[in-house]
Amino acid sequence: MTDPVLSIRNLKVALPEGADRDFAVNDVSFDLYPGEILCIVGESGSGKSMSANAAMGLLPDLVRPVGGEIIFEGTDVLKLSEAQMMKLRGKKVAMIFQEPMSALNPLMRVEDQIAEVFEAHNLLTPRDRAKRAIELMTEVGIPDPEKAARAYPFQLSGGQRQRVMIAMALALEPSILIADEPTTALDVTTQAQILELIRNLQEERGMAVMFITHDFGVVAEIADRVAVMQYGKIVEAGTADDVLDNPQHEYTRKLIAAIPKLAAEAGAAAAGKTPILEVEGLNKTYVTGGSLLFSKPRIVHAVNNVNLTLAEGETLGIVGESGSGKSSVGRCLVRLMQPDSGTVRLAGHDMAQLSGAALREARKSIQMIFQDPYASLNPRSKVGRIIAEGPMAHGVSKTEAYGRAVKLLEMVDLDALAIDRYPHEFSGGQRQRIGIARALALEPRVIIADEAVSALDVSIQAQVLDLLADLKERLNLALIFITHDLRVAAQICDRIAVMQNGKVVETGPAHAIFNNPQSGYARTLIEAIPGREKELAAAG
Amino acid sequence: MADFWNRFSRNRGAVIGLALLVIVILVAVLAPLLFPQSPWRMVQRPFLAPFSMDQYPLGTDALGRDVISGLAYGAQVSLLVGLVSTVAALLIGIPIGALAGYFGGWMDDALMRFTEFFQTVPSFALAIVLVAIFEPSIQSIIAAIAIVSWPPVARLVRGEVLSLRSREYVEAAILSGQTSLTIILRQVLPNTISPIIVLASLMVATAILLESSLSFLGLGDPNMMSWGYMIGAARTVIRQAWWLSFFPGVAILLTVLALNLIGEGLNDALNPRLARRGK
Amino acid sequence: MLKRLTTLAAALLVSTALHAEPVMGGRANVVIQPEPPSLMMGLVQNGPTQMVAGQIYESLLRYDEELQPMPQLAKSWEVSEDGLTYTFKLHDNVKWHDGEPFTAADVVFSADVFLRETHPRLRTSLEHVESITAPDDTTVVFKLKGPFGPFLGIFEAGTMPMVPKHIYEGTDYKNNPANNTPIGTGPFKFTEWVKGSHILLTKNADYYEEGKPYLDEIYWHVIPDAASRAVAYETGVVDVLPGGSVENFDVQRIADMDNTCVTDKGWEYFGPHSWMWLNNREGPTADKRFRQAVMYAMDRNFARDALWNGLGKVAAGPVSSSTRFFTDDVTAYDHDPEKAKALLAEMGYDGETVRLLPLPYGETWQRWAEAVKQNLDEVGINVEIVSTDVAGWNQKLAEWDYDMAFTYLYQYGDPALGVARNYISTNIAKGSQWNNVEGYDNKEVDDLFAKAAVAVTAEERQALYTQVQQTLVEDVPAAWLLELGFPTIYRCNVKDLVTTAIGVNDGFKDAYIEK
Amino acid sequence: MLRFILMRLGKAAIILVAILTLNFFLIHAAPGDPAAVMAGEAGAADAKFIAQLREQFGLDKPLLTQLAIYLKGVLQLDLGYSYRQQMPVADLIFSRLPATLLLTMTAFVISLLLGTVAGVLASARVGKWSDTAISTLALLFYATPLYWAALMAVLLFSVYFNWLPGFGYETVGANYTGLRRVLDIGQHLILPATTLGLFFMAVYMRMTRASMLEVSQLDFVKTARAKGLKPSIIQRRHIFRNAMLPVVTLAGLQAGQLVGGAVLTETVFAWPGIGRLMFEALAQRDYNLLLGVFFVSSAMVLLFNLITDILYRFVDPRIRVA
Repeated sequence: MTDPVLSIRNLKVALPEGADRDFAVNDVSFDLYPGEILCIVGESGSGKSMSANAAMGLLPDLVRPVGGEIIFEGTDVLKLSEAQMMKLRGKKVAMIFQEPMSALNPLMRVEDQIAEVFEAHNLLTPRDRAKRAIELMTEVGIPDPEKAARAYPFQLSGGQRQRVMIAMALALEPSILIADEPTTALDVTTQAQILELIRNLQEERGMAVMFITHDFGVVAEIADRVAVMQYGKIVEAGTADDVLDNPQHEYTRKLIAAIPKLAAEAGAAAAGKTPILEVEGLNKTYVTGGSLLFSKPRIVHAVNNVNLTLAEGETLGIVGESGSGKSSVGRCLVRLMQPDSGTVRLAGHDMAQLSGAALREARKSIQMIFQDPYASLNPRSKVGRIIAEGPMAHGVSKTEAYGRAVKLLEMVDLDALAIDRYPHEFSGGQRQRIGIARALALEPRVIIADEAVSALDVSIQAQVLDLLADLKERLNLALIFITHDLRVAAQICDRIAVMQNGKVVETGPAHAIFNNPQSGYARTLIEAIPGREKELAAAG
Repeated sequence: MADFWNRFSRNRGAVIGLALLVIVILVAVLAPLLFPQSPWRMVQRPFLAPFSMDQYPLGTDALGRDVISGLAYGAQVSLLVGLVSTVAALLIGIPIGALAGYFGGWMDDALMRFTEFFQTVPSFALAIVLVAIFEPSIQSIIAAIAIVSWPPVARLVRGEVLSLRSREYVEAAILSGQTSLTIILRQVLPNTISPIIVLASLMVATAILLESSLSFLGLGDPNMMSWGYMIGAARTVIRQAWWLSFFPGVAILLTVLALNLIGEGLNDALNPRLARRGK
Repeated sequence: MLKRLTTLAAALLVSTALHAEPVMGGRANVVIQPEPPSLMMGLVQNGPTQMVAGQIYESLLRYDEELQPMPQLAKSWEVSEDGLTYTFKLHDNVKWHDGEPFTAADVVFSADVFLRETHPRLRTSLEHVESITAPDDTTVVFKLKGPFGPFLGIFEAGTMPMVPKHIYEGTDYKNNPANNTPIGTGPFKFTEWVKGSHILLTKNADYYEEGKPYLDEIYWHVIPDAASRAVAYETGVVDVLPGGSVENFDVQRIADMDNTCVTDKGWEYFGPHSWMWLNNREGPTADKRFRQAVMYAMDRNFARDALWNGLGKVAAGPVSSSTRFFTDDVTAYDHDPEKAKALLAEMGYDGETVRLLPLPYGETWQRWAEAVKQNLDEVGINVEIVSTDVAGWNQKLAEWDYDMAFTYLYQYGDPALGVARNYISTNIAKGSQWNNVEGYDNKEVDDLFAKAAVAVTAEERQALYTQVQQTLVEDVPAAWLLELGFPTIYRCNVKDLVTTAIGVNDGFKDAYIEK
Repeated sequence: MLRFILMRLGKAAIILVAILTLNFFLIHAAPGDPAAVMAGEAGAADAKFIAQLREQFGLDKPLLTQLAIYLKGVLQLDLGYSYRQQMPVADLIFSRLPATLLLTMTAFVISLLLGTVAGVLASARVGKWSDTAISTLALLFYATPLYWAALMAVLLFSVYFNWLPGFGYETVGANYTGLRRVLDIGQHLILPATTLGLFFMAVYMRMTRASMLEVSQLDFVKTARAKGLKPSIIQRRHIFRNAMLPVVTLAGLQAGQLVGGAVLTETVFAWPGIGRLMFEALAQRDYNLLLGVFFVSSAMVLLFNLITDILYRFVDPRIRVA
């Protein structure tokens, strides 16, 4: 093998005082070779971004390297002056980030931001810079690059912005590209495109890519080699195939096991069971930005004539990318949003027509679990009250409601003592359990889980999904599971509805959809799932 | 609480501010003990220079009244007006902001037009008109200050409520069958407290400045010795008696400074956004 | 305080020092405060208007510091034996500023037509007049319905200004465009008025008194801030600060400057007299003993020394000492808190709070109210100061909604013009703040004032007014404070500025600036 | 853009009418009768004379009729007649307006310029002594009563050192012309404009500093650094421009406060502007004049807000295009 372009030796990066541990990166060593993609994988807080940032000299304030070295072209970049680092950045080592919206200056045109890279290193004339900018944008596959060059970042889509970032990073043909979770904020189909782009560019130019991600699917898709990090240390490293197929470290094994498997089982057919929820002709349009006299409003058809049925004890997945209207459907069902038309029959009542006390009463039967474990619990209420509030609002006495809360906490595997504590004392996964307990407090028959595990790390995700499946069985709940993550849907759902642009484009049993999607969009969606090919290959 | 105090005391300015404010409060509370005679009493010859008589260390004014006693009683007025008018402004601003933010739609429109309207009229000019119309008295001054200073509260609360309203725990509360009033009072408003406390501490400072400006223009309560009044009364004699306007001005400056420093400290302590920056 | 008074006295001496030969030319820079609403003195007669327009408009007479009439537009006059016919001989070479001749017809028009409609104070006096006629161009005859003692005192420029008949006859007086460019007969002509900045008057070269005026122009500076006006004098921007231009606290400092003279003369015609209205109708102030206690409780000498620079006098009673028929043969109320307390104890004052309205005319008055409040506090009277602006103050007085209220009014040289109005019971009427606001009702006083006004000889009038003053001072319907001394401050090389009973108001006719 | 301006103008018009109506009723609720004040000025007044004045000026008409007359007049840019000053209100205000505009605009420019420059300097030297000095100064200015600062400035620079004139708009009676007059006015302007701008200078300092620091934490600044750009360019092109957005918003709000503050400054410095005119009008219960000043100052505020909004659209493409 050739010499590494970047060699990290015993790197130690210290966290400021008062952080949960002393070192973000603790005695980490790895090499990056030309022409390879090295994935650094880990859950949030594992310190996976820090070594990359250290290589760029872009660590956050108060976080500094305290030991080890980062050798690039024979010198330790940790010892370089800021001026020397400036020469390196952009030219030799380039970087792209997770959130392409905030990574671009909102007030500058895209071409100017690309041209700045040349300016920073005193290359080309201003006119040539603009020309190169457009060439680069063409290269990274931005449609109509002349027009896009004149645009401001907010006028581009998320995928296009990330392409702009990539164009910028590639401008000076650096030998190393550091990609810090570059696809996490993107929809799955866009993610697939960007991954392909990075892969292609890397191959064409023979760059070394350090790719930081939390998603083993992505790793499977793109990595040549993998380093797995936990608590600031590398616990396992090796070629992608070795690590994925034959993980050695317990932590790696756990992580990989927690990934929802795509193979949806041909579960018990729900047909024949009594439907508990029937949705017919549901419509919702948003009107934005109009005013009485002066401007034309923009109309978005968020939910477009949606029909669904949910049988007792069944789990229905609603999947789609952002903006597909999947969340709007969920919110219309519980009347957090007022549908324009359509019926939502829940155990005989039309939810869409109720109001006031009748609505409050009907809602007891249909509850919701939310996405964000931090935003879904009132930070100023104790857990006991959070759970007991619902029953109390419906006339249950305080003692009884708190008694029930204790039982519910036990049911979601939390200590009963939790009732006297505040939400911030719990971890994300625990909070999500509290959220589930709250939803169960009113003894609903239908639960809508809106991206209920999307914000959780993969290992926690698996636990929560198991809990949901278990509860569903025990309490005979019907579940509507709204998610953008097809793997999750595949694992938990009996049936799946695929949504695009407000419409349901395909419904059917989960295994049917995954194995034999009928609509073109469903097929694209499923093919874009990272790591799918590898998994299928492995499954043989 | 200990955590709060930790974060607060990490801001050196805030601790200085708190110390200053405690002194001002002590002086205000102890004024009747320290200076049993009325601050209006003509105790010495007019225009006694400061530091010339131990008994009247800051000298006397145009009528021979004790300046330091006036400062002590003035602290009472400043703090009283600052506090009460801020509370009054909160009582106007919070409900308006909460209703507008929570219910949105036409109610938001109507209430925000109303708020905007009060923001458009130059506030100090409006305060002058109001005090003049109600005739200067402690009540009219407090009312006027409250009336011109509630819009920022309403806007802040509206903004907070607007973002909290779509918070998932509020939606959960809706689904659990709680009424709008319960949700506003128990789920939403308690979570707006931190920014309101910060704003309120700054509003007390602004109110003290406003009261002193009104008194300076002769629109103070004529039966209460206030710092603004002292400066206003001293303006015409500034050439022969600089100390008459100098000391009350320093008193206002220090009190307002103290409140601003405390406001910043509270902001650091209650708003963990900055605290998180290091991670 | 003694030192301050001596320097002031010295300054007063200088002002009346030797007369030298007048110098021609120069400009007087004078403060005018507040900016007058209009200079058309026939329509507007407030203080600043009189001060500026008094150089433009004239009346038939002027008055010296003893209130004795002197010639002005009338070069001589006669009064008939029965006191009913007044005949004036006019100068015959007088021209209006626009060149038109001034004649007796203008006098008849001004007094009988124009001012009868527009001048509320003169209108009352003219009710005694039966006819005004002009037998020829230079003679005017006023015939009275009955004797009216103060009649010869109403021919002052601000009371009866002559307005040009050829401009105003038959027009809508208030909206006549000529109001913006006043035309009079006086020693100075209107030239320019930049609102918010200045008014410029220039010498009337055709003035009928040979050689006068001496100055080329008068530049009236509008400087709305009292402290700024003081600075304007100190920095030499202005040379004359008429009474009331600067806060009283500033007077001493300015008076100490080089080449600076101060006089409190020139107000004799007005006799500004200050007192507190005491509401005689209700509350503690309805009790005579309470009102007397107020008089004893107040330290009026302190107020004069601390607030008024020792200028002016402690008022003996309702009549100013500069007004005719004054007497000091009345009960004296010295500062005596013990006596006040005794009186309060005797009446059984229960500590009921009394409301005190200060006069909203600036710092001095505010301080004065604070000092009085403190005086009263010290004898056990609870006082609450009610702060209000000019309009609110007017309204509260007019509606009798007060317990005690500061005020000061002019006396116009004669008790019949400026004193009786505040004490006679026929003048009790809501809606005005210049009548018998306190609600004092005493038939004896009514009769005495009525008789004194129409008595023909001065001796008769003196006897009646002495009696009235004694009765009033005993009853204390109002708490008299000070005869105000308004200091006119000017550079000592400005000569002969204050020589008459209205001082600066018609003083520039004679003034000159020594080089 | 045009549609946006029209929309904002329409909204402003509605707010103005509302302000006028409210002011009208507020001020009429006040004690005191303008006729009585005028009668008082005339020396003596009986009820008959007051009634005559009241009739003459339409004060005897029903309140709603008076309001209707007033609003109709305002539509024709006739702000009524000042009974006390005997001049049309519009003339009075417009004769005083230039002085106020000069004062407030100068104060505005001084505060904005010095404030942002100092804020940028402080943010570039966080934690160093120059930052501490600037931040402390800002804190002090922020807490200083405007009128007191004005008085102390007069005491120090005008009375003690005698460097600058302490009152007025120009040297009265000097009758300067041309450049000398400009210089003279400039000299008179320094103290009032600086003291009036002091508070907002502090606000701009603090806000610029905080905003610069906040923006410098944003991702795109990291992107810019990753490009290898020089810190000075990052500071200017990326941080400063973005940090100015909240400052621009604030600048629009400042306009309203300046007009209010002008009442104090103009009082202390005897500056012949509408701030002082307002106070005079109030003391004299000159209803029409007071309403007029309110109208004009509110209109000024609305105009400033409009300018800010347009400016904001200019600097922030997100709002311009959306």
